[in-house]
This record gives sequence, C-alpha cells and structure tokens, in this order.
Amino acid sequence: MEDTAPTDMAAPATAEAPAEAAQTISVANSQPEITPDGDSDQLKITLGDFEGPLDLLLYLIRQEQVNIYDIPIARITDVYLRYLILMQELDLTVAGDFLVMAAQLIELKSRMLLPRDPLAEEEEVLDPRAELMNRLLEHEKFKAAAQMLWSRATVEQAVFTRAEIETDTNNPEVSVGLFDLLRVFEEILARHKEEILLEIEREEVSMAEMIDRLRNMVRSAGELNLMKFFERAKSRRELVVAFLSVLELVRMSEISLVQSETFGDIMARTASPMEA
Amino acid sequence: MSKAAKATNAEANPDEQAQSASDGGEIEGQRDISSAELKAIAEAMIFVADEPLSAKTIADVIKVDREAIEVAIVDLVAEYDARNCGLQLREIAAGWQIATRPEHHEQIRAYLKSRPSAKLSLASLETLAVIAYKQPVTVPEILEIRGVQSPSAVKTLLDKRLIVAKGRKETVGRPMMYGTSKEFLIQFGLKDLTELPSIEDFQDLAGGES
Amino acid sequence: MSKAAKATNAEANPDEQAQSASDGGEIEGQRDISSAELKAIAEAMIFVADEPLSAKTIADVIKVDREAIEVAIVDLVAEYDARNCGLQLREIAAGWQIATRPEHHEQIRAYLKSRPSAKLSLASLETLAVIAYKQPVTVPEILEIRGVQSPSAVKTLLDKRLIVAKGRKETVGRPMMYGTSKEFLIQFGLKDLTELPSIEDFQDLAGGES
Repeated sequence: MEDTAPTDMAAPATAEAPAEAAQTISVANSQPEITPDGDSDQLKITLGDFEGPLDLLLYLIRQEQVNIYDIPIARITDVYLRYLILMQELDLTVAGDFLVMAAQLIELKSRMLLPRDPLAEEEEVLDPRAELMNRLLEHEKFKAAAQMLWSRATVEQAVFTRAEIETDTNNPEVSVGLFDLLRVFEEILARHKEEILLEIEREEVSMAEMIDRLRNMVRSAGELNLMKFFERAKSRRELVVAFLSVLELVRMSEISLVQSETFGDIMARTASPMEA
Repeated sequence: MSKAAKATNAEANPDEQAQSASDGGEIEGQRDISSAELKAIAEAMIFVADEPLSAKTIADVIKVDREAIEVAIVDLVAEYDARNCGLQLREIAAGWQIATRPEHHEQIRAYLKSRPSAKLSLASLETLAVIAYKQPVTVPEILEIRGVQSPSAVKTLLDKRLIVAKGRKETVGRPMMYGTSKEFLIQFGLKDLTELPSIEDFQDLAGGES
Repeated sequence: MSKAAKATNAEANPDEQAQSASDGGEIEGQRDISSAELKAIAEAMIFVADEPLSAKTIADVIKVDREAIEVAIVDLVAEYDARNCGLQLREIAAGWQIATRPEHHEQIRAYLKSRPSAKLSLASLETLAVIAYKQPVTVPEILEIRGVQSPSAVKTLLDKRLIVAKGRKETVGRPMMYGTSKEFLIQFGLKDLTELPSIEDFQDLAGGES
C-alpha cells in the first residue's frame, strides 16, 4: 500500500535494487543498515522507513550509541550529512525536511562552538540542544505509540464479526461523515465538468461559420483583439479553425493585422479602403 | 496482549490431541484438531458466513472428514438449545446458520426500527452535499448541478429533518429554496456552517506530494 | 432476506410467557421479562446489530432499567467464556459485540478467502498516534510533532474513516481539527479512548536505551 507521499522516502530500497523502492512497507523492525560491501570502500545501504529527519536522527543516535540527553552535535551532524550525501548518490529524493534539519544541525554545531557569555547567569544559559532533544524525545514517544497501535491492529485483524445482514440492495445505504459530504460534492462537480467537456466535443464549428463569426466581430467593433478571439475557442480543434479563418480573411484582404508594439496584442481591423 | 498470544501458540491440550487422534484419525498435512476446537471453528465459520454453510464446505476448508464436522455441529445444536439463549443454530437451505429465535421478534423489530440512521442513500447524500455547499438552493438548481433528477431525495432529506425550506426564490415560478437544518449541524457535529470542510481543506491534505 | 427478518414469523411460546410473568418485577406498559429472557433478548439484539450495541440502547428499546441489562450482559460474557466456544462477547467502542476468537483466524481467513487487510504505513500509524493522543489537533500541529511536511497521511486516515473532523480551531486560518472516530476504536479493539495507555508510559522507552 502506498499512502505516503513520494517525498516521505517511506519505501525501503537497497543500493542494489533502487527500482524496488515501491515495494510494500513493513512497519515492524525495519531498520536501515549501513554495512561495508565486501573488500571495496563502497557502503551497502539499506534504508529503513525514515519518515523524516527526526526519524533519521533518532536512528543515527542509536547507531552511534550516544546519549540522547547529551548529543555530541558535531559528530551527529557529520554522520547526518554523510547520510544525506549517500541518499543523494543513490538518487533518492532528499525531501526538504531533511535539508532543513541539516541546516539546523549545522547552526547548532556552530553555536556549540561559541564561547559562553561569561556575563550570563549560570541558570539562564540554556543548552542550545534542549529544543532538539525535546523534539526527539516527543517524536520517539509517538513512534512507540504507533508500534502499540500496530500490534493492537494486528490482534484485531484476527477477530471477525458476522457477515453483513442484507438490506435493500436497490438502495444501498452509506453511513456518512463530514468529509463524505465534501468528497461527494467534489465528485458531482467533476462529473458536471466532464459533461460540459463532452458537449463541447460534439459541437463542431465549421470553417465557414468561423469566418462569418470573425468577420461580424471585426465589423461590429471596428477592431478585435485576436488573443481574445482565440480564447473563445472551446476546444483545440476550434482554435485551429479560428486560426485558419484569420489567415483566410487576411488572404482575402478583408482584415489587416496590427501590432502596435513588439509582443503587444495583435489587433484585427477591417482592411482600410486604401489597402483594399 | 493475551489474545494474540492465544492465537500464536494455539497448541491443543495433549489429552485432547490424543483423543482426536484416536477417534478422527490424522489427515495429511494437517495438525491434529481436538473435537472441542473443531466445534469452535465450525461455530466461528458459520457465524462469519453470509449464507447457510454446509458441513462439507467447513470440512473442505479445514481439511477434516465431513463426518467429524457433522458430529461437531450436532453437538453445537444441542448446546445452543440447552443454553436456552437468544440464538439458535439451525439447518436451512442445506446449510447451517446462526439466527435469532422467533420468540424475540418483537423486541428485535423494535430495535431495528429505533436505529438512528445517519445512513443515507447515495442519491440523498449527493443532494445533501449540493444543498450544504450551495444553500439556499432550489430543486431545479440541484437537478442542474447533480445532472440527475432528485425530487425524492429532497423529500427524504426533509423527512429526516436534515434540510428545511428557506423561502421562495424571486424568479419564474418562485421555486422553494432549501438549506441545511439545525439537525444537520447536530448530526454532522458542526458548530455552524463555517465548520464545513472546504475544498481547500481537502487540497491541503492531498497537496503533500510535491 | 435478512437474518433479522427470519426471526419474525413465529409466535412466542405460551409456556415461556407464563414463566416470565412469575418472576421479575413488572415495568409500566411492558409485560414481565424474566432475567433469562432479558439475557436472551440482549444476546439476540447484539447479534443483529451491525455495530457495537450499548446496554443503554438495549434498555431503551425494551424499556427496562439499564442496570438489568448490564447484569444480563455480564452473565452472558461469563457464559460465552465458560462455553470455550468459537465466539466471544466483548466490549468495544462503548458497546457490546459478538465476534470470533483470534485463535481461529487462520481457518476463518481460509474460508473467507481473505488476507490480512493492508496495514497502515508507518507514516499513517505515527500520524494516527499523534491524533489519538493530542486530539483535537490540526494538521500543522501534527506536522510539527512528526517533523515531516507531508499531510497525505491525514487524508489516508480520513479515507479509512479512522479519524473525523472535529470543528475548526479559532486561530489564524481557522484550520480543521481532527480526532479519532468510532471506527478507530473498533479497528484497534478499544472500549474507549481511556483504554489507550498513557503517552507518558512511552517516556521510558524513549531515550531509555543508550
């Protein structure tokens, strides 16, 4: 099932077979791995279900076996950036979220290097890492909660209830939520649009009709913005007919085309008697 | 959770296994199933089936002798009758089915009637959607938008008090205009109409893909 | 033809009526109902209901005290457990439901030819966890906690009816708030939201290693 956006990099992929990126997602125990591939310097990468930069960071903190309450920012930043580069080399789309986190880490790293303000009270000096740490801890709590939900759903899937008791099959009933209402409304609108398009397809304007239409419009107004004329076309075919009819009237010297400035609007005018 | 645990290490009681081996005989590629388990499985299967289930079908699915299933079902029927409960296991149309007992039909009918139905047919739902988003709106306008006739859907919605008349439109024929009711807000858990999700709300959600 | 309808064409056994008159107190406008009968009716009603049925609903329909129904249901649950059969009577989503036991899922799946339905992706599950614990919550708030931009998981959850809109938040842009649905309780086997373990219980797991 593919319900994550492509940017989520949710699909596991391996260095050998990036083409399999669309395979199904297994939730439990899917951890990414980086292992040396034989004798070469190449790293073999198995990407896990990284649902974003926080996920990746948590994983790297585990892998590097560092304390989440005292993250060595410089080291983790380096590993994180290395990971992003590897993902790019694998042609995996690195989502913007990952890059934003990279920027935040680099900024954090530089702040950690700054000497502390000696004038500041000891209590007021906040660890610059505190916010990141809190976000990581919060995120990890919800990851654990997600695992709990997953195991509950697994048990529930082994339980069955009785089959639907048949109701009136001619008028199948649906139970309705708020978003059903919106979805249905959108469907109606989409259906409506399709019908309009279908009708236009059927309506065919002949070359002769189009020439008449153009001639009348130019005559009645004295001049006609051709862009406006073309925009009236309801289909590709009608546009072609409109274009041909302009050429035809120019050829017959019934109209002349005027463009007052480069890239300006092109106006069709009744050909002046002098030119006629 | 314990339920999961039960499901995974569902080993039969050794005594029961011995028993079933003696009276059923082992079937190829199938672990022993005790007669108690057979009964439970047959009951569960009859329960989930959407039509009367024959002993043969059950036997085929769990790959045991049909006779074993027939014995299990006869036992089950006796159990149901002995319990004197609200359900019966009965043979109908060459199959087995769990059903309520006839003596409770009055109460069951009363329940089925009492069910609040937030359920609408698709036609009613579509009509309601048009009215909710385009109100106040007349029946001809609804027909135009939906592209299908919907006068009966309007009546259904009026009956369910989900919509109300909102005066007449000052055009030819002065058609009645409809809008959603207070009941509509209650049933859909809305404080007011501004809480209706908009198409933008939906697009924001779908727009995750860059 | 529905199972419920099948129950209609029979008369109550006169003996039972006589018996029921002898025990149990009389309720206004209602004939006497013995406790055995109450149990049977509750069971039958839970069976025909297509969603978990609350004791209150049953009590309202047959016009008896809710306590009486609750007692009957507790008895029924004990009976089901004692029978050690294929079915269980369980409390879920603030109601009662008859369901199969998890240990027979293999055979039932084999019969229904169903495979375990597609599980939610990690993205959807994490989003669902955030919504379950922080509800009502807006999409921006969810994204903030998850640290990812894609809101498509919210749409997936709406499509699967696991979450529902819960009005708008009175802040800039009046974003839609979301919460979990009854379907969520059902699919995750929860009686109600208080049955969810506290999010702080996961604190020990978070950061616990290393």
